[in-house]
Amino acid sequence: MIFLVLAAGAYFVAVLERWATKGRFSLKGPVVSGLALLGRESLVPRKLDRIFFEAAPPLVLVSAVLAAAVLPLAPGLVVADLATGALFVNAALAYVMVALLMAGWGPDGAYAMVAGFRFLGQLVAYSMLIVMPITAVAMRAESLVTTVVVTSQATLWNAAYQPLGFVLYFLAAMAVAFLPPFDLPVAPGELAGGVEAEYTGWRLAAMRLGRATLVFTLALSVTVFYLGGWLGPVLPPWAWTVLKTLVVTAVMLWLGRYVPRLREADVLAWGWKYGIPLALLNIFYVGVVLLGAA
Amino acid sequence: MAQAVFTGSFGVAAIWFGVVVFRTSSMVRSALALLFSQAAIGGMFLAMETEFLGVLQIMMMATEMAIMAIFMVMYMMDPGGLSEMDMTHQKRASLAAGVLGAFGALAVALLAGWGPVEVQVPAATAQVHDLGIEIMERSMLIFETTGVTILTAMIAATAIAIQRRH
Amino acid sequence: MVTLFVALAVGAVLFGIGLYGALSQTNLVMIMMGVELMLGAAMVNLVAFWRFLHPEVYAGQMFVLIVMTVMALEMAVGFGIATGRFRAKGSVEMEEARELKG
Amino acid sequence: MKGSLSGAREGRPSALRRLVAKASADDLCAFVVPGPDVARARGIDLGAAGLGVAATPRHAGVILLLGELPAGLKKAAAVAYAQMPRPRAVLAVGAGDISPLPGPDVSVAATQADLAAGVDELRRLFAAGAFVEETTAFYADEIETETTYACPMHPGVTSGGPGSCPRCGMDLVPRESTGGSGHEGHHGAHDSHAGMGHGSVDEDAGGHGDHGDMGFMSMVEMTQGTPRSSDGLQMEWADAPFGPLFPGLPGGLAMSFTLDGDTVAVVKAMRGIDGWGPESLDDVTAREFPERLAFLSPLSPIAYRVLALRALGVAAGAETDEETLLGQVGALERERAASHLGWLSGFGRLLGYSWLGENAGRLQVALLRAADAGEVGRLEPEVGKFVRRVIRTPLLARRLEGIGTLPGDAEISGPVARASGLARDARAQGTGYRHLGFEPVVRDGGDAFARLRVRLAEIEQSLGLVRRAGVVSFTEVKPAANAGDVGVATVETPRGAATLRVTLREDAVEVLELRTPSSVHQGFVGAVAEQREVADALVGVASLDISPWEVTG
Repeated sequence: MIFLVLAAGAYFVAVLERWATKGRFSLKGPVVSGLALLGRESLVPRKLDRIFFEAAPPLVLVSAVLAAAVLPLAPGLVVADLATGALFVNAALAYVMVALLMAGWGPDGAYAMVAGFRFLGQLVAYSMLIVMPITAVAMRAESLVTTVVVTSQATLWNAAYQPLGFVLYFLAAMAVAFLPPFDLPVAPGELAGGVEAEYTGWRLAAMRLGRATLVFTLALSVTVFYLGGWLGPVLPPWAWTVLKTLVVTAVMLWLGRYVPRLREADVLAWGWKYGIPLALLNIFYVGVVLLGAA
Repeated sequence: MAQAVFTGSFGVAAIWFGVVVFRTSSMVRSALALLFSQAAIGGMFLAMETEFLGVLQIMMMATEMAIMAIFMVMYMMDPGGLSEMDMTHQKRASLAAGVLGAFGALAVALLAGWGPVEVQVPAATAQVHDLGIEIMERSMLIFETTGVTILTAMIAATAIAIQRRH
Repeated sequence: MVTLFVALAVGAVLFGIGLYGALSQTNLVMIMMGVELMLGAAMVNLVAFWRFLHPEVYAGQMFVLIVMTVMALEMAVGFGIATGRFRAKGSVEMEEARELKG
Repeated sequence: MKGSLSGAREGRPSALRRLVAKASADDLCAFVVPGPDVARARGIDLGAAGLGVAATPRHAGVILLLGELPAGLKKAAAVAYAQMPRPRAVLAVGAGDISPLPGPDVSVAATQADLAAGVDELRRLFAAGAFVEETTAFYADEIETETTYACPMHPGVTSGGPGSCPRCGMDLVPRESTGGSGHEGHHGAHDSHAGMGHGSVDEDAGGHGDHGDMGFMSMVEMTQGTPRSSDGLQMEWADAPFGPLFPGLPGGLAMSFTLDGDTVAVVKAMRGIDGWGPESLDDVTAREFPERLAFLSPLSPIAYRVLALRALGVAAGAETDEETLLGQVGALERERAASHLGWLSGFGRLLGYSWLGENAGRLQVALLRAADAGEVGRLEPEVGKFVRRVIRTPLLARRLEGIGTLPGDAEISGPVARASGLARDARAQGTGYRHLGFEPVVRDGGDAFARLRVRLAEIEQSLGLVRRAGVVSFTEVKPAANAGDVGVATVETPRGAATLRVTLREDAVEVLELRTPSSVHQGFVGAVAEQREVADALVGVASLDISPWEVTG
């Protein structure tokens, strides 16, 4: 059941992404382009590191699915209710970086390599920005278990409880899924497709599917940690989760259309100089509020 | 019994990747082989029901080894491993040392009487809770000193690496 | 019972590989990888001991956390030295590391 | 029409394949040669015709050849075509012979209606013939690769056959470099791993045996010769060509960056378009000289036609009357606004700012299709709102500040000069402009953001001038041809002041000298891009708005 929702979610993300970039809302768009990609011959550059080149797209998909496995869609509906669920999300997301590094190094292209290593710098900074707000959320829920995190938001959603953490987590999620303002690894204008430049045919389809699932998983994590997961008055719980996730995805993609891509120096500088101190401040703030309330 | 099989399988994966680390000539491959062997070690922790440590290990190793991959590319002569250079010396002596070390440890492992073996272990959530209490109360001092050591290490590393203005 | 020995055996073999790697490689970065493997082996043993012998005392887990930080530190300082040497000497091969100055 | 595609894919046409063919027909994605900016400059809107634009040939199904192509670009197109995965097709839009490429599947004239018909025809072909039993491999001498052997550590050391490098004794590694000069953008990366050295890991350790006695290679001597980068670390440098068909840069501009990590160490600007400058203009009669000169530069044809007319007029001593002068001013200003919008669209795509890319392109095509000054007037409020919206974009100033600053003494012209405080504008002396109340737009700052502001202000100013001029087209009055004397004229093209000196010799025009702004600006590519991160270097180069078609020698 969960994989069904996950697949549907990834598909809707692809539809929204197509709508954001191409401006045309067509439900069957991704199916057509997916089939077209499958039909296309998949070329392999002559000199390449075969293992990395083949392993990169599936690893993106695997890490996205693993991260989603821990996030609850409804009270009982979670694949693996780990005791350290929240931390596991970040552990899985770190492998997106490994996947893109492999995709950058494999095909031996100057563009792919520059893109791959750029993303490494970007993600090291922004995975910190994912862990710290999660700590603040876990502090409030007094547990790392994701279902407890959701139930702890019954009185007040975390977005309202700790707005600073919410904004930081939202931006970090966009950076990890390399969405437009942060899309350094697949910069179409600058690096001719960067990491995706050398992929064609079904490998490119696998890469794009992995990316769509990744965006959906991150939106789901934003919903679970900050927007009160399945809590909602009238609709069935899972409907609330899916609805909130799609709204979050739409906002993420919409934001990317109206802002130019950041300079890599800025991405890193702001991540380290402003992001992490603010995240620490957020943890301190939540601590004070918790002690104050207790 | 299933636990032994899981731990064993993750262990074999860790050993195989460990061997690949030193056998392959392409530097980035050896860096990522080390990554997967450490991740397999993290898997072993999960198999032995210490969940928090396993997840922590898997998370940390991904970032660490990726950074190591960068340094491999920067400093190695020919990172692509094109010309099959043999980067080793005193091969025979180190092989003997390695095998000797392994057998020594194995001997200790098998022969020493370890005493009664606990079978149950507190549930994962209890473990995380107790570990938190442990860090905050009993070994608070240890944790603080680790924090300070990390700080000094960072400063020292940057000081060494900075280009001296002469 | 069996798992304890399996874990210790894996730890021992990993230690052997790390030792071989650290001693046989000529490059500082590869030596550090050997050391990382040895630290990993140590962690495996620690977790095995905690899990099977004294699960009530959390010092074991604490120790594993310390070893993890040591791994990170060792890498950080190692690369600091490597960068310093690379800038001064142009190489990080251990053969030329005769003198400590510079 | 042929039943099957020239670039079809092997395989019996089964039910699934027919479905896939149908899908690839609906989702056609084209790789435009020489570049989407030239397509827009000719008033062709690819999106409206149902064609997506692909950033790399790898993601495209159709290669679209637009207009007459110079030799250099045809070679680059052949290399790009070789990279495209099958099923692929060739769509020639108003293109003459495309020698290295196979015959076009669909060939149409260069108008929007014909293009739409051509795309539908292509869809039918794709759906019908995407899969064919046997296919012919595509061969062109441009894409055969000769293998040179090079040492991974020392890019300079190469030899014909395998062997070991004299300096470090390492085995030489086979390395292909594609034949022909114009190898396309990122395809060339394969022969670029001079330094980075990461290539295929060949398990069968060939020359392993004889390494034993070689003793230890001291790495110190080996890194002696390698260039030092700014932070004192010898890094291997890889040179990556940002070739003639790079998506971020104007079509035809060929550059090769030598990358030290991801900062640009050395920039070599190559002539992407050779055999296209004034040297191809000799023995042209006075009658079709303006037409020929305009044809040479698709990005700003009207400016060069007016330049030719005025030069011939001065040579023949004829006075242009008031009415045609006003017409010329109107046409020039409209083309300036359209060219700036075209630049904005390309710049938006380079910056990853998709809203800017799409809207600027749409406005440019609408402006070019406007029949008369009235229609242009109607577009003015929309353009005004668009310009204000662009200025207010968050983070845009942050992204562009400090990039692409030029040394003070550079003799630059056009918007680039006006962005660094110099009020150089050939229009200021022009007679037609004074009574239209024109004064040059000047900003200071001299970086990419100042150039953006100057061009945005000029778009609004040009539309105002067109409204005041009231007419957008002019009738070409052919000057009487008499031999002997020399005509000199200067016109402010959208990229700067271009001067033409020409003499008439019994009805044949001989070009004495043609100075174009882009050939001057191309010299500054190095100053703008060196020691900068790749993305900033590209933004700096794009902010110069170099039209590779104008570069003369």
